[in-house]
Amino acid sequence: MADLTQHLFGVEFQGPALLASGTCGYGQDYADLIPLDRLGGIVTKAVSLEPRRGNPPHRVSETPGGMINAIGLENVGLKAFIAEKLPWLRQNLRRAHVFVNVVGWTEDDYAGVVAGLDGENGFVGYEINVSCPNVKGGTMFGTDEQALASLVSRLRAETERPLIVKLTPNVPDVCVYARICEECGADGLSAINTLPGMLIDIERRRPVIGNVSGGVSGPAILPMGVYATWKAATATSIPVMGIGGIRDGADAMQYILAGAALVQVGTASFVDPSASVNVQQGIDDYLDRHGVDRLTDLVGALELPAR
Amino acid sequence: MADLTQHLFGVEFQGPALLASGTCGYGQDYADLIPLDRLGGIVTKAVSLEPRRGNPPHRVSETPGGMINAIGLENVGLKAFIAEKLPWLRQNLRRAHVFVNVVGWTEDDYAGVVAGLDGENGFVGYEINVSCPNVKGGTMFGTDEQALASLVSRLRAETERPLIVKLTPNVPDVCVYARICEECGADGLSAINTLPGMLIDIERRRPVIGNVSGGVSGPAILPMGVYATWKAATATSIPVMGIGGIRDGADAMQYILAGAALVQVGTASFVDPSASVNVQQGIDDYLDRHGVDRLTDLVGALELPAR
Amino acid sequence: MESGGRRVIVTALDHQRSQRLTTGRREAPVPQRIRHRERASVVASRRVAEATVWLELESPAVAADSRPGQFVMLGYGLDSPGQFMLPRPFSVGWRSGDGRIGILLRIFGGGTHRLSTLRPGDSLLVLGPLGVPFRLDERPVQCIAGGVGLAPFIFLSDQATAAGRSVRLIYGERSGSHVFDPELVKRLTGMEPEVWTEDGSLGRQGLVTRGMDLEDDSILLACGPTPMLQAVRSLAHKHGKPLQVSVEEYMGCGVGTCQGCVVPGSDGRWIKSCLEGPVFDAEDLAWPT
Amino acid sequence: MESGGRRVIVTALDHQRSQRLTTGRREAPVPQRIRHRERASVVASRRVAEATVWLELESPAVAADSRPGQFVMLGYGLDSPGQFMLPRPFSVGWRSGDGRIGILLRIFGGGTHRLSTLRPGDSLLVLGPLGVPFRLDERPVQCIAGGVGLAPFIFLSDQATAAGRSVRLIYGERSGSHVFDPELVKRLTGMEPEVWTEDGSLGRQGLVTRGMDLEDDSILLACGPTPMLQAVRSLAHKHGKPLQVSVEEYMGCGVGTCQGCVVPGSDGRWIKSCLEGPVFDAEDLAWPT
Ligand SMILES: Cc1cc2nc3c(=O)[nH]c(=O)nc-3n(C[C@H](O)[C@H](O)[C@H](O)COP(=O)(O)OP(=O)(O)OC[C@H]3O[C@@H](n4cnc5c(N)ncnc54)[C@H](O)[C@@H]3O)c2cc1C
Ligand SMILES: Cc1cc2nc3c(=O)[nH]c(=O)nc-3n(C[C@H](O)[C@H](O)[C@H](O)COP(=O)(O)OP(=O)(O)OC[C@H]3O[C@@H](n4cnc5c(N)ncnc54)[C@H](O)[C@@H]3O)c2cc1C
Ligand SMILES: Cc1cc2nc3c(=O)[nH]c(=O)nc-3n(C[C@H](O)[C@H](O)[C@H](O)COP(=O)(O)O)c2cc1C
Ligand SMILES: Cc1cc2nc3c(=O)[nH]c(=O)nc-3n(C[C@H](O)[C@H](O)[C@H](O)COP(=O)(O)O)c2cc1C
Ligand code: FES
Ligand code: FES
Repeated sequence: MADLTQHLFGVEFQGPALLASGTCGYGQDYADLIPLDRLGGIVTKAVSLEPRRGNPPHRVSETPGGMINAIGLENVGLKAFIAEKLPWLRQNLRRAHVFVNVVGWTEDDYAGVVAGLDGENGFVGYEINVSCPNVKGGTMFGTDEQALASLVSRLRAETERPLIVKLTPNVPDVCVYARICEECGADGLSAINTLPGMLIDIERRRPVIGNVSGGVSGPAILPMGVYATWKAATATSIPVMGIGGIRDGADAMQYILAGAALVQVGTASFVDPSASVNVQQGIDDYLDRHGVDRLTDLVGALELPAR
Repeated sequence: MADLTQHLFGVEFQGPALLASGTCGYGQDYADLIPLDRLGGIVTKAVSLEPRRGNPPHRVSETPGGMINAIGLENVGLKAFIAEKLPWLRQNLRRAHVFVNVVGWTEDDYAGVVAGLDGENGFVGYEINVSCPNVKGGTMFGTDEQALASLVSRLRAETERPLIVKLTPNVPDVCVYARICEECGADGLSAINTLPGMLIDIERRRPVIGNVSGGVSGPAILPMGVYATWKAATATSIPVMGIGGIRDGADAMQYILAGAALVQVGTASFVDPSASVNVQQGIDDYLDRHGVDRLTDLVGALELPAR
Repeated sequence: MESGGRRVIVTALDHQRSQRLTTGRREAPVPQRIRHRERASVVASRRVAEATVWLELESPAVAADSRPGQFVMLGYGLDSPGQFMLPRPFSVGWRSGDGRIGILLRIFGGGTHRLSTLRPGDSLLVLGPLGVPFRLDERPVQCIAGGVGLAPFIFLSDQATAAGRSVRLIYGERSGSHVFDPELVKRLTGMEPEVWTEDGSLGRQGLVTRGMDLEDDSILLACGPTPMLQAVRSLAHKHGKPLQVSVEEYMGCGVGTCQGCVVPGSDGRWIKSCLEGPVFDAEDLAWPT
Repeated sequence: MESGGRRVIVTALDHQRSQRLTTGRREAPVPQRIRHRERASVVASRRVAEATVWLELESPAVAADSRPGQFVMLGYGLDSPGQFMLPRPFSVGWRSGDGRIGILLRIFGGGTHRLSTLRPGDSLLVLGPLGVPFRLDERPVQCIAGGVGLAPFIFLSDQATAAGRSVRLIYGERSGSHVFDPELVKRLTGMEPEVWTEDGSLGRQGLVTRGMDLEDDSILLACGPTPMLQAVRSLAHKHGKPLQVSVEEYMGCGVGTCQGCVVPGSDGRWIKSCLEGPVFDAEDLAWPT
């Protein structure tokens, strides 16, 4: 039983595993299946200023070693989130920390959500989704250096709460964008969001996904996620949440050794709702097996070959 | 038995399947295992001006649904390629077409290889590798709009032979780079090269790959490849070779419907050397099953949902 | 860790929705929703028709709480050496008195192909029971089944006949080779299905809709391919007959968290079919006109 | 399509290299290289030690042309509903008179775990025989095996004893629970292995290198973990004894096309171990000093 606790973003995390945005709704629908409050935390489905209807079906399908999705950021919108979702999170998650995933199509959209939420209780901070590839232009902020810098600075001015920017892997060099976020005042980074992809139904000769293209997630993207996490962690000095294809403690340890302080579990929860809980347990077991007392001893403990 | 032939790049292809660069050496080592000359063609391992030693081991490893490699562009170099490899290709491949994959670290490197090869026989044209993620700066040309434009224009001036540029998926929008290639005189495009990734040996706490990071290939990247192919094909009017995770005729048909005139088979050949031959056969079977007479009828025949 | 039978009250939303899921008359209050995550072992796997397998799983918790129309997500979990596979949704096709559930599985693509190769002793991860069941009252029932859409009606007929309720089971397939052995259906349900095949190679020749009685005072329940559901619905609509349909949409989680499984509602919103379905009052959905 | 037994002459390079692969004396000319792609079915799969399985495959073409020290790539091919898996390299561990090959498989990670679950009747895709075999002459042979490095020496001993050649088989494992049943080895090879275990729980206690005779006029052949190979090599080097080692490096294709499997040569170049190895004259490789 090693020490998994970490002090990050001004709070104590009892464990390193969180549920990834869009794969756990607003928590409630997993509450009867797993002990949510044992996790490090959860990241909500994206919240936008206005409710969004989302994309037509099919919205999800399996791909080799993973899945593709194009939900289209369907969500209840800021007002309903505060009225209907936040109260449940506030009442039911006492030790697991809540981050609100924020999405928008203009700086004002993002700023509006942050401003509207900032006074509420029941969540710790924000994960800014600048990289959802599912909606036209959705990748803009995450792949445009100026737009990203301006957005992060603007949001930094709006809130004292932890501000975590979720990076897209879909750029030549993640380090550039990671540094911009740090310089503009982000408290942390998440890496990675889905990779853009497309599947074709060869019998109907049409895209499988109603939105034509979607975002690829799951084990298939694990090496891309580990690499982006390693780059982001070495390029900056702020905490990184590692995301992408994590199924178990061994996968999570790759991210942690690469420099992730926390990890998020997404697609794996669809295969087994207990995945996140098992990931956290598996990390604990790894530490015990290797006689390591504190998780923090291994964050970024990767050794590089002599060059 | 549908008609698989296509006239592209000034030659006739008997079938749409080629072996992808780096996965078939210079052809010879597959000659006893598969009927190479039945394929559309092969793309050689990268050829650079000088011989290259390549990266230390481990150079390859499996990843979920795919593999990662960092060979480091080890190759015999221009001179030895002409002296030792080209003669075998010339003698043994009479109907399968040979493309030489060209790599370099400066414009002059690339130009030197093209100039040095242009007078030789035994190959049809060049596939310009501007996107190998394995070598420091290796992605530069493929992700830098100016550098790419300048390189393609320079090579266009060096040769009359078919010039195919192999795109990297590792950019926000493949269309931008595809258009640059077309405008600067490229005759065709290949999409995609590997996606950058990293694997960590959690027992040794070191990267699995000697080069630390590598390129991810195989079925895991199929949706990314189909998407990039669709974007490149719709953004330009030059032929596209679809690459990424193709295992069988069904996978290949996704690329063809997305707009690929030809497909390349890489990692799948490691699982079964006959993969490329079976891909070509599988496409033939699909056409027969659907009563389509000519392969060309289905290139880019994807229907999009009404918006 | 197995989360076993932790119980939760259905959310208000589910409750209202289930209330609306009536077939015209007032109902007994909706029972609590119970979902289990259970490791199940394959007890039997029999090829029962062309590309069709009957699976029996030892899954006591799911068996105990399932009701006809509900479904399970079937998969390998994460600790198998095999391939990563998203779980696949399947109707609960039957349950035994002693903790087994039956799945009528037809090979469609990669996942169902893989599941069709399961052998006795193999282990699966089962999530269920999921979704909203068919809602019955005192009226007689006509079940219209297309292909493996038969599955939920085997379960339903078994319970109905046990309860002495009058049920008609109208079952259509493309051809006789696809028909799930009527003898086995009889053994499982105690009743004879009325078999229709498009090519007439078994039972009566024609589309299953030909077998429907639109004049009686029964409730119509339909499960099968979307074109069939559309045909059934337009007939029911024309004759003002109450109809519940079980729909199929691609699913990610099966439990309401991913928003992957939406179908268009008559009120213009996207409805999660894994949570508010798969069984719907036909008139709550939007249909092509 | 099966490319069956199409025959090709070894490339000049392989030929020179094999010529250099002598152990000091002149040799018979190198035979032609023959490689097959063959669908093979599992005949038997027996757990023979801790985390260790003995697989027998019906693979007649590969069996017919294999020589001790050569290896095969074992995988599922591309048409199985199961997971994508790169094939894995395994030494040919034995062959029967009637077309079977034996593989001594130890569970290491995901792939070997999956292969260890194979059952009789399952089908595999086999590529082989691959690489360069051990090269023998009239001199007696000492085989030094670490762990499943025993595999090629079962094959070699079987042939050697049949040919009336004198062979010593020195076999080390961490502990007795890992030792491949000496009785079975005897049945397969007609000879007794000299067993060493690090913890002394079976056979003699100590590292396998303790069993080597460095004074006689034998050839040393070694196969096992790299640290063991290094120890054997430094002893052989010190005593000027000829040594051939079989090395292990991660492989992509196994047939020479991907350049994935390189090991450092004494001449400073990277050598493809799938084509010029896996068996090398120890002095052709670079060793840590
Ligand atoms: C509520 C519900 C109950 C079902 N009950 C049964 C049953 O009792 N017996 C039975 O044989 N089948 C049933 N199905 C259909 C079954 O889930 C699909 O045939 C199966 O998911 C196809 O997977 P595949 O890998 O073989 O097909 P592929 O096309 O290879 O699957 C690719 C992706 O498409 C999805 N997909 C493809 N077709 C369907 C479909 N019709 N419905 C949902 N997802 C699909 C898969 O889940 C996967 O994500 C049911 C579906 C739903 C939604
Ligand atoms: C020429 C040769 C002969 C071999 N003969 C045998 C034998 O007779 N019996 C036996 O049990 N094992 C043998 N091995 C080792 C065996 O190939 C590895 O144990 C196996 O590949 C590990 O795969 P994995 O998925 O279990 O391990 P993982 O670590 O999960 O595999 C991940 C990746 O690493 C590679 N890898 C990991 N360890 C090794 C290794 N030691 N050698 C090569 N690749 C590795 C795998 O191929 C895969 O690409 C041999 C290896 C070589 C090169
Ligand atoms: C169905 C689905 C919906 C998602 N929705 C969001 C979202 O709203 N906001 C966001 O930032 N990421 C979203 N993601 C991305 C995940 O949070 C995660 O970054 C990605 O799936 C990679 O992790 P995984 O491989 O563990 O799933 C979504 C992913 C999936 C599969
Ligand atoms: C071992 C290996 C070596 C490769 N070497 C090259 C290369 O030299 N030049 C190049 O353009 N692409 C190279 N590639 C990329 C492939 O040509 C192909 O673009 C990629 O692997 C995706 O296709 P696949 O999924 O079918 O393997 C290499 C790929 C692998 C696996
Ligand atoms: S399948 Fe995930 S919400 Fe319905
Ligand atoms: S494994 Fe591909 S060249 Fe050796």
